[in-house]
Amino acid sequence: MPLGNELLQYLLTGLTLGGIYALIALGFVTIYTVTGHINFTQGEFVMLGALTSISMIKLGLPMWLAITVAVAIVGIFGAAFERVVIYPARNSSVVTIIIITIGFSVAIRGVALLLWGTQSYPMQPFSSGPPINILGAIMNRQSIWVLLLSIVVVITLFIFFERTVMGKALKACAINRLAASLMGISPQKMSLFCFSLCASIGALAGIFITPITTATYDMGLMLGLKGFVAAVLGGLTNTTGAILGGFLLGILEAMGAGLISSGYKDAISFLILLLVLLNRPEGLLGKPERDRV
Amino acid sequence: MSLLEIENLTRNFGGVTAVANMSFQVNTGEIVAFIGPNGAGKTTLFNLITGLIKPDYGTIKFKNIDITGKVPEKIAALGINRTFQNLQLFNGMTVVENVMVGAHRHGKQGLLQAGFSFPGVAKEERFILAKAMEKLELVGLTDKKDIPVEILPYGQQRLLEIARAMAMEPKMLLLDEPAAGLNQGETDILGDLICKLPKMGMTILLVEHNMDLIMRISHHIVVLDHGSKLFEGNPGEVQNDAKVIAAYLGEEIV
Amino acid sequence: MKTKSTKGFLQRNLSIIFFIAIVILIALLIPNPYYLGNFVIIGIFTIVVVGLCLLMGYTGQVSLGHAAFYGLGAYSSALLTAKVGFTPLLAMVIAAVITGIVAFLIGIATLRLKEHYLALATLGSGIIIYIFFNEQVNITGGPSGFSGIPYFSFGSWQFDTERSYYFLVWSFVLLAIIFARNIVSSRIGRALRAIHTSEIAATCMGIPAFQYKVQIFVISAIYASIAGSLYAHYITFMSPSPFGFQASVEFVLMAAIGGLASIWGPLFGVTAVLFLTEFLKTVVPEIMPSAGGEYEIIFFGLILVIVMIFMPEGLVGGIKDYFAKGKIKKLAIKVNQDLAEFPENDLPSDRNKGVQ
Amino acid sequence: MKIFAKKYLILFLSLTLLLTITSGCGSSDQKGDQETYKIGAIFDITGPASSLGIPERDSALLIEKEINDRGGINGHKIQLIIEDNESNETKAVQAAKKLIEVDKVLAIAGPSTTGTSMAIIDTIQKSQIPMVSAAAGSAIVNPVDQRKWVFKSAQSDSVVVDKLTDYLVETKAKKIAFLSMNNAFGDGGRKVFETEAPKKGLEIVALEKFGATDNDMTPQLTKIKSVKPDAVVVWAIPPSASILTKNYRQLQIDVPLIHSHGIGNQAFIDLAQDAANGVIFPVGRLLVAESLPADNPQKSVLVKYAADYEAMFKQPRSTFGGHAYDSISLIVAAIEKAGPDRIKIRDELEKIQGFAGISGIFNMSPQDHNGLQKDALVMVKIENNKWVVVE
Repeated sequence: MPLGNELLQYLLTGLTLGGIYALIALGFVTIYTVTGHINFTQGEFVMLGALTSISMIKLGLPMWLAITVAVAIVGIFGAAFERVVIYPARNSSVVTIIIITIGFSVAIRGVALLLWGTQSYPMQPFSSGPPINILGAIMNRQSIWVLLLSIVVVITLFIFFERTVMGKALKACAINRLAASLMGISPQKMSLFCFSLCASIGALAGIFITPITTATYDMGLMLGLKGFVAAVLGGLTNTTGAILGGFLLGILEAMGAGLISSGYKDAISFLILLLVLLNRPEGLLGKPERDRV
Repeated sequence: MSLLEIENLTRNFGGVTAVANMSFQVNTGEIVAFIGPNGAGKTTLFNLITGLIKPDYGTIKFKNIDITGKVPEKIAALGINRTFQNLQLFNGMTVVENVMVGAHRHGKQGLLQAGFSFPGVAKEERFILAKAMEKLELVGLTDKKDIPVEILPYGQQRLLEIARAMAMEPKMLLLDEPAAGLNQGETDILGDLICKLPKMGMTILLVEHNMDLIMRISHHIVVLDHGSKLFEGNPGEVQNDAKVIAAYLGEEIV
Repeated sequence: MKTKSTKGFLQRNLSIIFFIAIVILIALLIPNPYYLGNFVIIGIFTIVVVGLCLLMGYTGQVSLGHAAFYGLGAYSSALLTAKVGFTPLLAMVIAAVITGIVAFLIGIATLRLKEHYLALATLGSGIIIYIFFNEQVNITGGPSGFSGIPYFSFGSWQFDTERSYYFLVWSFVLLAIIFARNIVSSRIGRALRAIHTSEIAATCMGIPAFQYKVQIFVISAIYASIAGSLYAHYITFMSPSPFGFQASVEFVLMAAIGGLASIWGPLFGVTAVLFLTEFLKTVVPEIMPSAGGEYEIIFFGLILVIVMIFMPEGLVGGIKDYFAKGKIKKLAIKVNQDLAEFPENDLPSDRNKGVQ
Repeated sequence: MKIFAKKYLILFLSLTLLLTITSGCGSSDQKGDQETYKIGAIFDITGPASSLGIPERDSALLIEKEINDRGGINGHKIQLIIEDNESNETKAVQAAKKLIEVDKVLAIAGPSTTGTSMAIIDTIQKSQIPMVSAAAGSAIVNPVDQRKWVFKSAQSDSVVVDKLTDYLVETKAKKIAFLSMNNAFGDGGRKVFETEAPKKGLEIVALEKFGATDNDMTPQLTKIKSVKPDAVVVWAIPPSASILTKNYRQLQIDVPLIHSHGIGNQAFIDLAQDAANGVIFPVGRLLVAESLPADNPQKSVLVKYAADYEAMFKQPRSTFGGHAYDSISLIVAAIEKAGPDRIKIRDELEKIQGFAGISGIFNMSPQDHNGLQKDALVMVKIENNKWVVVE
């Protein structure tokens, strides 16, 4: 295989991985902008989406219904999580909230272990057929679904934030929580809605990636971590940034593994991440936060 | 002789010029007030002098040393300290601990000496405590020394910030709206306190909206508008200047 | 709340004396070496977490990469003793120096970042070091690891029983706590807390905030390194897996559970977390005979969440709050009475909540 | 001052509470039936290696029941004390210490993985207690003079490499690309393969790694594809082994894909689905038990274990479960001759000859604490999602 083809292959693989990370990063970013919290449970929403849909399919539901039901269940779960866990602690410090979300994700993993055991579950790809050949490089069909989903989610979020009342209210909360509440927007309701929304996005992501990655009870840990990295890389406050961060991370990983060293691939991407952060402490597309006196 | 010399100081924030080509001098022992409407660049000027932000252009000289663009702690080390418009007390510490932080520079012992509890550490600690208590006495907060700073009333928090800044024993002290939120009684106490400071070897730069206070205590007034110096003079001159009255005093004075 | 010089030596060190008494008491009361072994692990983790609390609780800088420093200490000690033939004590010192240098380099690069960005940067650095342990097969043995690490010894004095190791580790814990306490109650400690609440105000007071942050980062890495050395000579087998990202998160959890801004917090945090795990392991199967490991994980997570919701300052903070509440209330009432002279004034406000 | 005192009161109370908890634990474990032989077991029941640990725990429960049903060892019931090390080395050491110091077991079966097994060797050697690991790494029992108390039941990776390279030589593959999972299992395989393969005239043209939680191995495979090997050898366990196999088929690499014994369970096929077809790997005879000739000495043991296991746990058989079953069988066989004496049990373990287990016929010796040779393995090919012996 000539080098050009190889590079193209790494790029395509990077896009697949990037699509996965970007979808998860979106959840982090949306919650962070609206509520100011970093939600380490995001990875578990992904896992819950994947495993719930698999169970629904096993129950005999058609694919589309299984997906809808799973997304709805995880969405409701996200809302419940906000009400029971985040709401009582909403005024705590950054570290406290992080610990709470980590703690809760441990508990969710335990529940998943109880329900689904330790084995991995496969899922049929959404469309069958051989992988697609692009100039000699290969991309499997499910990756295209993942890419499509991330594009659709970004566009939907954009329209939602820019064109709907609800979205504008969320955005107002993101800009200034106090002012928003003075305008009659309840930040608490917005937070509730936002968690539910992001849980659903996470669930969708989980369902779309399972045909590629298979699903296990502990898949959320690594995915959540990579999603967090992508989100921060992109700037934490910017949905476009999340997508960019996700793809960048995916491509770095694929290129690192292919061109330099498969053992060091994560080290390479983290090193580049550090270099980015040192030059742009607010992430790629984040606004520089200035301390005001 | 002049303690602080500012020349052609300029700072933009994304298209908005907060401080434009400003020059002035401050002499040792003076109380200099900066007045002007909101957005005139007063706090930006303080932030530039204390190194919290860097100027785009121009120089700041303190005691004839160029301090332009130096980091805040280096500038502080030369003897400049300040208070903040939005109070920046160290919550979670007691009143006296806050002032002891102000006296930080009077200590020499480092992290390792402290960790291994070298003999000098305790002695130094007593010295710092004494300094802090001395300043607390000046602002009349001695009896509150062990109270957590968060529960102190607002007016006393303002005084405490001044005490903390004084604990460093700076050559120049920048007070950013020290009377904001104070009632008349507290403002009077504050005014008396500020008047005493030059005698202790401090030069005072003051940003304030309370005109009565300014007219009472300042030796020299700089009027700012849209980042530039509009007028400069003693209180009497400022009160009688037509430009100043038109731009500022006319509407604001109560 | 108290100033050092006003108290007598005994009073000042009452907690330390109490601590020593408890350590000895535990050794006397627990004849079974296995249970004493649990306390060895608690001690080792406590040292890491005390260092982490200095960094996180007092200085307000998050680190999600401390397991890597713990690992650097462990690997350096293990390699220097097993492959080069140094004595454990010398190896421990060299390990601390190596870790300190690495932490210094990471610190000057990353400590200008804030909050989540700093968390990510430390996490990344930690993972890079972890990958290094995995990949440098010729040096570290790679994922398979290596054994043959000698037990800790001072000259001819071998620490090869659980009991002797228990005392060794807890002596280090004692030193770690005393050192941390000395820092915290000093001028430097106040400066660190000042940096935590308002870095801007701190620098304006002439505190070299960045320099102090780097220093405390290095110190806390050295804490982790020493704990790592103790771990290496206790387990006597070295492989990368205990030093990954999950371990870093666990350290942060233990620190937060105990109470970040407290010198005694780590002791409670580590003990609570480790005992909770053991406790759930014994109790859960008795209540629900059919239960497997799943329930333990669920309960563990939930208890963590509940503690953090109801005691956001951790166990020590929570207990302290419980007793301090009354005192603060009384103080507040008194202060408000003083205020009555100026009726129009506002009450204690949160206007100074700090930097936006 | 009052607060001060109260603070210490709290400190004191909580610490005494803590003490009572621990000392309580200490005393409750002292009693126990004198008649019962206690055998310890440590498996990776939770954590990343749980796909090994769970069938191992289940198999251990199966054999415990079997032996007690037939009246125990020389009239003594056995009691298994199973510890979960959470796939964590520190926990493995603690578990070993607990079994030795608190439960005072006669011998220890497990742990499941090379990493956790290696971690407890020092403890085992120092406490002088026989241990039969269920993991693959040959380093667990070698060098044997430093591993007096350590035995293992799974085929060593050196044995597996021996079998696998024989197959490669037979099929006239010369240039080999090698991929391994980045953990102790993959690393162990890589080390042996790197040293042994060249001795049989094989050339390693690529060495790549991937993480246990990686989602896509296409980059590594793309690189391998570009060097045009004659065969690709992979050392991994599912799910990453399955994902890799899928990626392999997607990239349309047309040389044989050879896996290690790490994919010896149904999970691999379930996850890789059709991509699994055509995969060849060396493995013990458990997977193909029913199709063995009737005169095979292992057949009856294999068929019985597979049937009992599948009936009792409603799960497909797993070679890992077989390793745990062997570990305990070997210990029980030794206790039968030696009685409740750790030193004698060790001596008897070393003398075991011609013992038909799940993983092969064990012939232990002072030089070989695994006792298996490459004849314990067969090359198996996956066809139509079923295992078929390659001859």
